Amino acid sequence: MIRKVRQHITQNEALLFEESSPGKSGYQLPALDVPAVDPHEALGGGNVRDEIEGFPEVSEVEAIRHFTRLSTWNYAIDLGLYPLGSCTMKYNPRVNELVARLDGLAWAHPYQPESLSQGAMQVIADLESALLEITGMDAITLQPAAGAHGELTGILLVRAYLESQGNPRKRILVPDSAHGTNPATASMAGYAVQNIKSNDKGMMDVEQLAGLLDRDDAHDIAALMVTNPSTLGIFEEDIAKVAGILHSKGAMLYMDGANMNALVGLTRPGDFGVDVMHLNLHKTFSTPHGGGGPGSGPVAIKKHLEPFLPVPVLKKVSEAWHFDYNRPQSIGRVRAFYGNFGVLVRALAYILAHGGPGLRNATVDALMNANYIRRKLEPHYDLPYSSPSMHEVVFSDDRQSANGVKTGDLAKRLIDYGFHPYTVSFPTIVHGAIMIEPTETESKRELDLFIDAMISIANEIEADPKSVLQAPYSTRTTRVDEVLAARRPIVRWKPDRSSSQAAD
Amino acid sequence: MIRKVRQHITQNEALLFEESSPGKSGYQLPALDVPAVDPHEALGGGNVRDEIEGFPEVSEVEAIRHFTRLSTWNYAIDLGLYPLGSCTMKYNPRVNELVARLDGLAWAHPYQPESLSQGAMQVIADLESALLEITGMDAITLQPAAGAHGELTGILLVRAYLESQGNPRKRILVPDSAHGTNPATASMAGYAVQNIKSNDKGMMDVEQLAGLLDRDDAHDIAALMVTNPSTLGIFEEDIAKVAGILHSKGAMLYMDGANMNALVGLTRPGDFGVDVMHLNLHKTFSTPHGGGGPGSGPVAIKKHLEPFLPVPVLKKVSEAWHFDYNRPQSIGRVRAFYGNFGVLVRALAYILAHGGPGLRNATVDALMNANYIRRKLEPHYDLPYSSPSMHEVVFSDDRQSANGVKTGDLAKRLIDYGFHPYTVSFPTIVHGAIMIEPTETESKRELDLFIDAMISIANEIEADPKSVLQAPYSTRTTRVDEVLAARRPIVRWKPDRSSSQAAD
Amino acid sequence: MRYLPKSDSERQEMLAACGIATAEELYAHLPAKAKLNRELNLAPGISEYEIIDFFKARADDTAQGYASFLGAGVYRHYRPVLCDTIVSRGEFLTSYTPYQAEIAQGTLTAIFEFQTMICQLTGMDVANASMYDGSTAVPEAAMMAVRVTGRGKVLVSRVVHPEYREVLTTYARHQGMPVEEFGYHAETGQLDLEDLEAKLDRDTAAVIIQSPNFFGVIENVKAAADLAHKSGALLIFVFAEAASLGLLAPPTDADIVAGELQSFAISPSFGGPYAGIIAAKEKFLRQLPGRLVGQSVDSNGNRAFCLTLSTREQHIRREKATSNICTNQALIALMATVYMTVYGKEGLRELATQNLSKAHYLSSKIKPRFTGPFFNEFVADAPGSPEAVNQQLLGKKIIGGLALNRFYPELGNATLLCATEMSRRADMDAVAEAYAQ
Amino acid sequence: MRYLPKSDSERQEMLAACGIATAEELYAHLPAKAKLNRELNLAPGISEYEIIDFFKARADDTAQGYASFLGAGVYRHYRPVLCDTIVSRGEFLTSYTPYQAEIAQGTLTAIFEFQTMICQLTGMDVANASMYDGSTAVPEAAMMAVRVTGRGKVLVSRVVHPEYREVLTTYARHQGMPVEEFGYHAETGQLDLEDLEAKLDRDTAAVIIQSPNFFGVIENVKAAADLAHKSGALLIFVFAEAASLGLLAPPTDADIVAGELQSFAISPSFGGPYAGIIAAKEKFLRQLPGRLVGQSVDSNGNRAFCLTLSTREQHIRREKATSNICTNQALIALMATVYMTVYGKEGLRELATQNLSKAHYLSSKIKPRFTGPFFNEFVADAPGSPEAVNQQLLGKKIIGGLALNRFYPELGNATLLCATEMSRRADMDAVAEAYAQ
Ligand SMILES: Cc1ncc(COP(=O)(O)O)c(C=O)c1O
Ligand SMILES: Cc1ncc(COP(=O)(O)O)c(C=O)c1O
Repeated sequence: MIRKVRQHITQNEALLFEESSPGKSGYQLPALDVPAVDPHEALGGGNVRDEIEGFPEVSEVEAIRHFTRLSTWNYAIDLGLYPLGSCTMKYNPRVNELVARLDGLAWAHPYQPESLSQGAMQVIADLESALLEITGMDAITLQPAAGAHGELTGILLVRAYLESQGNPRKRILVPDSAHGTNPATASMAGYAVQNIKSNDKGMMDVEQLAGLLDRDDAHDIAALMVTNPSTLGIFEEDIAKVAGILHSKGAMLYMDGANMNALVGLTRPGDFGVDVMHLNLHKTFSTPHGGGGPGSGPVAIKKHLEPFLPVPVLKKVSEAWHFDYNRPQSIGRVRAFYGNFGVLVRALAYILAHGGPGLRNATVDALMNANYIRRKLEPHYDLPYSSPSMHEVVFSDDRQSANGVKTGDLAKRLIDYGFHPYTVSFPTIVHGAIMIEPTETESKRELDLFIDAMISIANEIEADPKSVLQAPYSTRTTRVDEVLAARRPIVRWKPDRSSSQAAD
Repeated sequence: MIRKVRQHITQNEALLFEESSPGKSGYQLPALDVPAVDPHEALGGGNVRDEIEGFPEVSEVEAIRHFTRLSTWNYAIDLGLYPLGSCTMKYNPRVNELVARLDGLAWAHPYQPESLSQGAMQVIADLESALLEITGMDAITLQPAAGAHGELTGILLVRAYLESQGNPRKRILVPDSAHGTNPATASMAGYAVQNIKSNDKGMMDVEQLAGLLDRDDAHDIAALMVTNPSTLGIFEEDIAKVAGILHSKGAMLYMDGANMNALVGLTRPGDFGVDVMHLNLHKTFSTPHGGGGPGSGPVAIKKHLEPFLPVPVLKKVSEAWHFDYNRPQSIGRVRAFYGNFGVLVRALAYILAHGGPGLRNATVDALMNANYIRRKLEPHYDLPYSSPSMHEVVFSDDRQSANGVKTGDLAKRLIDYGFHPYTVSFPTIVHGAIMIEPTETESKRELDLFIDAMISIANEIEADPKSVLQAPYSTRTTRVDEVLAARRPIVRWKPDRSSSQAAD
Repeated sequence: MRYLPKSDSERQEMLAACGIATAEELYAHLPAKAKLNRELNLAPGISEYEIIDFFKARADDTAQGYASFLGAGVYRHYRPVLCDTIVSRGEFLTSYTPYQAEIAQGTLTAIFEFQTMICQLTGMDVANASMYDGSTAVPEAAMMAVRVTGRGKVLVSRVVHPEYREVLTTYARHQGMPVEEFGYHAETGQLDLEDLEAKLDRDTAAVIIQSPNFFGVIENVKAAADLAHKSGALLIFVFAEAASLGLLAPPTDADIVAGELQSFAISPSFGGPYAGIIAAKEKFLRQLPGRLVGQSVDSNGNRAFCLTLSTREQHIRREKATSNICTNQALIALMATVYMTVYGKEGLRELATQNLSKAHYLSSKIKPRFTGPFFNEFVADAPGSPEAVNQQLLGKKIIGGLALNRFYPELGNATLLCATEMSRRADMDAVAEAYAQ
Repeated sequence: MRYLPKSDSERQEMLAACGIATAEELYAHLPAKAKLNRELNLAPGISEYEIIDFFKARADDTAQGYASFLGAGVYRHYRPVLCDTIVSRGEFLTSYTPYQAEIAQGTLTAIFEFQTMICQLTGMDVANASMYDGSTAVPEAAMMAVRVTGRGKVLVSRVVHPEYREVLTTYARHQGMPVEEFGYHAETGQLDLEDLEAKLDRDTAAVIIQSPNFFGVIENVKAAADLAHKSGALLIFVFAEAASLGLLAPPTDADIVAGELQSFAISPSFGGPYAGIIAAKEKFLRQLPGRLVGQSVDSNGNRAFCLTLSTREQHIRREKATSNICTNQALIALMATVYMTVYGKEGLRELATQNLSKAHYLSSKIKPRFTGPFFNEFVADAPGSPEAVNQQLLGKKIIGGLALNRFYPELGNATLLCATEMSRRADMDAVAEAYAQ
């Protein structure tokens, strides 16, 4: 029995281009208070474009309806549990949206005088110090725009540091459970990637690592990039030891902090040997994902990397905040201006709302929710690693794929039960991964409904596996042909040839 | 073929009370900056309540999800055509919401000093003068909270005026096509209601009226309340003549201005003999209906009624706005403070956006939309009155009820096609009325879809009338048993006896 | 024009479909004499940007940035962000009265919850979907009592909000419903039970009292109810400060409750829109004015809600309806519903206790004139004329209390001071200082 | 805590279900040495009201209420109300990357429209779903050119935004991608074609130019493209002022376009979040970095959209991906999509023409330093030091132009002045007056 959802009517909607007709418009500009300039005269005819062919022409009411209708086809945290593992889809407080839109912050120009930017700079400074306290690191940059961007920044810091020591080295070690951005980043920073295998506890294999670092070519290992807790939701118990081994060879320990929401208030990367790490403010600190972004990926570091931070660095000079550009060893800029400031505002608001003890409580609730799901689903789904789970739990589809139903199919069926699917097929070291991260902002009631749904699907697969393969059944758009999309890519609208001929 | 909508999944949601559990909460108050007072001590034990039994206990995330989920079960203008006749469901511009929330306006206390209220008073003054220009009347009060409230105010003005002439009189004439609020109002103002019949053009019967006013007892007729255009969407061609007849007997002409959106910029009640009228700002001037309110029902009058206006009256005294309470002949207050000010702000914003010529253009588009629908549906639905339509058109279900399908069933079927129904069974002088008001903010595209749907339903009724009777089929809630609701009224939630016992 | 979704060529097409050539033909039938043969004398339409500028200029010409100790029926309470978030959803904002239940379950469910919460708060059995505001709820409640009792007169306490009483008078005047006032006790500030008792008679349909009353003083509801009931009248309990219900005993001795919810997330907005309610004992259900949502089932047997008992209402009963009300304050009631949800059981109590504490901090520095217990406002005599002390406070960007001589000439220099959870200690100290002079 | 939807008794129930007695057991396995044995040294959580107060205080400590003539990559354009209305809908705001197409058609459809509009605006064939911003789009475009051409070096105009060039340098440094700059013409302010030609060689993968360039001057794109193409390099066209595309000829001669959409309803917000884009000729589709939405059908044959060509991306290709980008700027791109929809075909042109008119009004009073045609900003020499004239303007609550010596020491007292549709004539007159001294 599906208790979470029912079928309901939803408005269809054409593309904007199909709803346009010449002369409709949704805008009005104030009358010019200066003489109108003829573009052809001012710019020369060759610089002036013809009309923007095909561009929308709709009124305000059509615009609002268009996007409102589209919105109703989306699932969202505001509608229910969104258990995407690794993505930390937690509640996004609305007050954060309000404060980020306060005129004085929203309209602050990055080049306005520092004397007239102190409030905005104070926000940056406050967030910096809160994040340092949370991570136990020594210094931080808020410039990177997202996690992957933070990774690049962090690895460039490692590179610059090693270079300053005489040799940037060649290789970066990446566990096989790593997120795709880790190897992609290493490669963008000019490093070769060496994958390392996890042990049967789902953790880094310290022996193997020690072996690697004992070899003659170990001096070209620049760093290890490790996600902790790992993408299996497992805390790397030997992380401090690993740090020691790396450090003994002059290599650095990079921590992907995407899962920092499992650690806040319980343990600090700065206290277990991490040299450099990034945070995903849009995960741990609950800034809205917005259908894919924006994010923010601060990079926190230990003292020895500080000289290499991107410019500018915020600094207090005689009671006033000041941007310091005079940093000769800096890796340079990784982004224009000072980062995704509006996201920083939201993250700080989140931290202020929880406060120190509150952040820790949130972490504990996140752990509790994940372990509750683990306990309840363990009888029904294969759990490949039995190490303790932190904020997420990864099952495999082993038992279900025996009946021909894969994690991806199961996920689609979950939609019919009223839930956004978990993360499918990641991490890749688990065959047919079912990666579930509930976050702390889910009620017991919602978790119980989810657990019921997962169990019900497991039962369906026992009883009639075929029926699951066509899911979802209850969405206005049924299963989308992704193969077709990739084989014959259509990535923009074009006027229908027949109708455009008719119009000619 | 239903082109407008498809079925989609929607989240279910229990009542708040069913989601509560002790200790959950969605609020935090700032710490007290004064000593905490013990309520029992300050108030005496008998004045202090026990806990509010059954009251919600949910967190912020549950609250936002609850109301977001509920919202998805609603149809709304933002989702499509809402052709409720008489209700004028037009686009509600979002900028109006923004300006009504500006701190200086939203936080203005009605008793704050006038010197610190000039901006708010200016808004009232500007709206007053715009509405006077639009109606052609001499004076106005913005105090009434909605149309019906305006009616009461207007009729009380009539009464006070007549009283000042020596006799408040006894009867109010109300055409049979009138909205229910008209007779209900007359009765609340202490008048008897006399219904008068429309002629076969759907207009007031001037002969009959003249007859009535020629009779000996005509001196106890206080006023005629007429809606113009009438609820049939028909302009009362003889309105000026009717005014003349009434005036000759010392009676007043009250105009229900609910349909003023058909007249703005084309003709003015003040120019065709109306003594007193109300406006529905939430209709003609597009303030959001919000699921049933709030509204605003200003009453505009001719000079002779001015002394009787509710207090206070806005007045300019040496360059500053001032509320005048010194009005000995006033009917008194009809509402605390100065009316639904926030609604007034929105109405003024609407008027500013359109401007003079723009308001007229909007009226013309409204007329065009109604007449377009009339033309297209005339072959399929019975049109009881052939007089020209203004902003709405009223069909009857004559042809469909021959097949056993009534206007109410047809309306439910329209839901399956993705539209909110028209107004059902009103005005009552049309048997099985189908009252359609598109408003000017509908595109041709949307109207064509509606017309197709109406024609398609007419065809369904020809082919298989039974199939329509169970509609709607596509909503998560199917046809609701209204008879049961009225027979065994349950108007509040109570804890389930069985479960509350279990909890004991 | 940006709100009109049509191009000129579409207009031409549609006119052609209507069989006419020009838009003017659409209203050619209007009587020539009635036609307006000129443009409206209003400025041309302006852009969104200019509209915002226009109203910003108006907003700047108000008391923006002032602290305030005004209450008197309109209270400054913090408005949780969620309230606007929810009412701004187009599905709530731009829908109509939920007559078509199948596509209005969102609104209907929320109103059902609203009605329930109002019952829980007031201790009544049933509540309607909203009235315009507190001031109009009072005469509607009185008319209800007249219908129920078959009697004609109402007695109203002089410490019911003066503007509510004025509205009552306006409504009552032409309905053969005499309204008589009874006094208050000069020492306690509570209603004068003796005066009430003296004025009660066999024609009294209802006794109307407010608590906390206009002086902020908490009434002895039971005593008033007993007197009313003894002579066969109903007790109508009025509240203007809904936040008080978080802490004060619910008026279970009353028969009808008429109230104002402005305190629940509804911004002062220069006097409106607010939301009123009427709640009552179960047996008066069919005499309630206004809309009611009831629980039912749909054809699949699922719980569903719909408007109900509409045979009370004007659109069915016309001149015999319980009221002429049609449009009510639905969206505002929804705002209040969200507010009550966010604060919840514990929150409303803590909120009320904070209000109590703030007001009593202030009263520890400024002596109240009356001895009766009070919630978040109280009467205090200004050191000289209220205007003088208030003028002085304005200099500190503080709006002081309401001068009461406007409504109660006998009170001389008395002012009504209100403190809520938003009142800051420093501002209260400043007020105290001004009163100490 | 209001964001945590659990009561303590529910917590106990859940722990019991997990077979443990206390919450501490959930993390008992953490290495003892790593455990934080104290509370975080951060203040206790505060209320919503205090959060707003906190940020209002910060907001008040900025340039609130100042007119501004700063541009330089961040432009003050009016933001239609609809943009926030739409992005505030929870369905857009709180959803993730649309990997599950069946319940993400809202986001997917909007991105598909976004990609289309970017193509229409730029004259390119394909566009991605967004990059972090303009500055990071530039190195990504350069890396793309390197992949396409198999060559290593890029040439970048010195009048590309200085901070974009700095980012390019950071990215390029460790990828064996030499970056060389070429100059500008001291009189016209346009790129120096001769210098470009001289520096182009067989290893040049791309020539990067910006128009309007950092001086606001419009470049001769075709001439640069011809030179680049002659030596087998691609032309990368960069734009920082998207509003210019409403009026200026689209860069159809370019091979890749990298741009910044901040002008489209995205508030300056002290530098971000903004949204970058990369668009290109069809043949480079598979070398695009970032997400792409493609059209397909669902199992009922209805048009449907999904993320596509993800074999380019890091989550599939890992170290061989076209970029490491994962999270992008989806919501900001949606904001820009709404903006482009509201203004539409006519509106963007009128908007651009107003910008042009305003800037040319200003330039009629303050002589531009360069002779090249410009859109809404231009370089002008301050009468003395830029700091002095700006200090003087601050006194009138006006933020003047950007002093260029920071990036171009050779330009002495030159400043970059920008006027948009929001610049008022009176403020421009005040600036002109300051410059006239
Ligand atoms: C473990 C991990 N690392 C890195 C990233 C990349 O972060 P972002 O998407 O912010 O670039 C993610 C996000 O999906 C992640 O889950
Ligand atoms: C013709 C007519 N008159 C009066 C009214 C009552 O107006 P309100 O609902 O604002 O009280 C209405 C509204 O439905 C109406 O349509």
